[in-house]
Amino acid sequence: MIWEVFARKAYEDPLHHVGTVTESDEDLALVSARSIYDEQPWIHMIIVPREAIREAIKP
Amino acid sequence: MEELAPRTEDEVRAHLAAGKLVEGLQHMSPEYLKGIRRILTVSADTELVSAPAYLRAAAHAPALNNFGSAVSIIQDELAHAHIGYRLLGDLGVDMPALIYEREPNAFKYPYAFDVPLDSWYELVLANALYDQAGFVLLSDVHQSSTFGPWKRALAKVDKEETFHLRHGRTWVKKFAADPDHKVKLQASLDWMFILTLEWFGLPDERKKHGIQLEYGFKGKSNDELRQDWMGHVVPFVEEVGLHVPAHFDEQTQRYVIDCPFPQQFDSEKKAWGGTEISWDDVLVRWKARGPMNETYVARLQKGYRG
Amino acid sequence: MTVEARLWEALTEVEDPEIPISVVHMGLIVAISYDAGVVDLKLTFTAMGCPAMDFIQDDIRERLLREPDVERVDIEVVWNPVWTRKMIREEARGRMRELGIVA
Amino acid sequence: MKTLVASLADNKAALGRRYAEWAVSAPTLESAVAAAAMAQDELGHSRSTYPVLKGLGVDANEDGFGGDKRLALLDDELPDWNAFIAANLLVDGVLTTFVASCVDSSLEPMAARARKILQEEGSHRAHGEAWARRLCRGEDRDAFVARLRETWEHAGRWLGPDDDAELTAALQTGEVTRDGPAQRELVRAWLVDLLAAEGVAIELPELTWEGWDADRRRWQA
Repeated sequence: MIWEVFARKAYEDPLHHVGTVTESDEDLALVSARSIYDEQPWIHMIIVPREAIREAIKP
Repeated sequence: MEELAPRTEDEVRAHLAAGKLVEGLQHMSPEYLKGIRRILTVSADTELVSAPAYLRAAAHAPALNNFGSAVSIIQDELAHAHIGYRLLGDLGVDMPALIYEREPNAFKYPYAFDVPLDSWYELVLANALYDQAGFVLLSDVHQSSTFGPWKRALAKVDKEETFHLRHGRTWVKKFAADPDHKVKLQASLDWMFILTLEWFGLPDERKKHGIQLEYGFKGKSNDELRQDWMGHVVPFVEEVGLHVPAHFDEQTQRYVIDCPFPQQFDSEKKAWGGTEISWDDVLVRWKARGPMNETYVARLQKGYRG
Repeated sequence: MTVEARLWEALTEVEDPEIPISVVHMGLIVAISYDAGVVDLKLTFTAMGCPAMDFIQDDIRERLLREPDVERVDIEVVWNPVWTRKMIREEARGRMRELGIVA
Repeated sequence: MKTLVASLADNKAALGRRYAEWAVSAPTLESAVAAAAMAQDELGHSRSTYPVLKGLGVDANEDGFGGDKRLALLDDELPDWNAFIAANLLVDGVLTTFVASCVDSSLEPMAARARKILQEEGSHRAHGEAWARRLCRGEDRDAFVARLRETWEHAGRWLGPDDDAELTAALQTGEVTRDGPAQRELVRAWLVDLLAAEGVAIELPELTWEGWDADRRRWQA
């Protein structure tokens, strides 16, 4: 299962896409996202299952 | 490939000519897809195999915190490998099979990693030489790549490789200042320098880059990248009083290699034979892979294969 | 401006080698006191296993020694208070405002 | 308290090395990265604990390679991923439970570090628990449970017998605020509940004290 990872480094910044993690469960996906995307002292990070994404405008 | 990548080659050329980035399969042609998969695989495999190579050398860390710094570098390399593999996953490649079910000799990484790093000297030199090579290659991709998701992801790599270089250079400088350490450092540098020259592949006169440059998988040719790398490494090693068989030629404004190149190499003794060989001979050695290939891949696949 | 305030400001030029943000804005500087050429600095890290610990200490020392009235820098690594993400920017800013530095 | 703190530091150094080895062998790239991150945490905790020891007047080897007060289980590379997760749960779990019992320690340098260590251990626990659930649902379940039992033999004994002299003394001076049996029970109950939620009943072996080396806080069968 693929999870999209979003993060931001300041409250005034919007969340932006930083990458993905592949994990069958949520808890491991959370741990993995934190350890893989550690290039910034993020103040906020979220993960979203890719399958929950709906495209309103397609690229 | 045709099913996954719907565009024609002409459509891709027009897309790129308009200055647009390729964002996913929907923008790709079969040739583009094939090419980007190949270069992503080489990049991810190289980052991945550096992890067991560096771990082996980290056993020689002089103190616990130095071992910790090596593990931090290993973590970065694994996370960089992850970037390449996850992008391959989005391009229709079975990611777990690619990493964990491939045969050792199917991995695509520079031959240098097939030669074991056996000391802390060799670990820090690998940070200063190999990571510099990786940095040169990825900076080129970062600047020139037409594949948007990769280009953006490389911002992370840039920063972390800078830390690896600093780690390598700080230690090299420290060792070079001590006569006993310097002798050992130089001995390792002797085999590692020429092996890293090979990293950039066949010389331009032998290698057709055609589609790689045209589709923007890379921006510079092999020889240009080799020059870039020497431009970073040669002045540094000279500054700390070490020697390498290369110098800058004022007249041509290029680095010149001062030893037979390519050269016959004894991978067991980690020594250059001094005899010039042909690139065809090098290709035979590369294809056969070196001493650590199977060991490293077995280590990487251990937990998955059980 | 007090010497301490000037030292705080000087350290806004020192960045974590892995992260492009200064050690001050990162909230790693816990306290600075100055007396007769000697700086006593309390420093913490985001993680106990921070690989850049030595580099950060070297860079701090090097920067502070460039100040004309600094002859020696003593750095003590402390784990109390525990660093948290809240210390990034916001708290550092408050701290610098107290010292009369606009951050 | 001296032996406890020394052994805590030595075990964390050893656990860091064992985690690092599996950082290049984990079954997923995601867990490989997590193992590397956890290894650095452990090495950092170890390194930061040696100064506490120095404060207690023990001549600690600060480069961290000197100590040998570690579990016999950590002498060599962990044999498989099940053993890795068992150590992730139980070795890390026991040491963290001890650290949690030092948050209000009268030994101030230890109390200060304890809070930082606990902050970092949160993700180790999440990693261990999530993998435990995954292994309990897969075909590796029995092998995993066997590794847990084996690991408990070592980790469960680290706190010593119920009347452990070192821990009892530390309790009296307020250097530790929870006694050994209570700490051990916390870890045991947490593990049993974790597995029970997956429908797996685990019976942990009774701990006997032959082969217990109080000076090095380790047990050898």
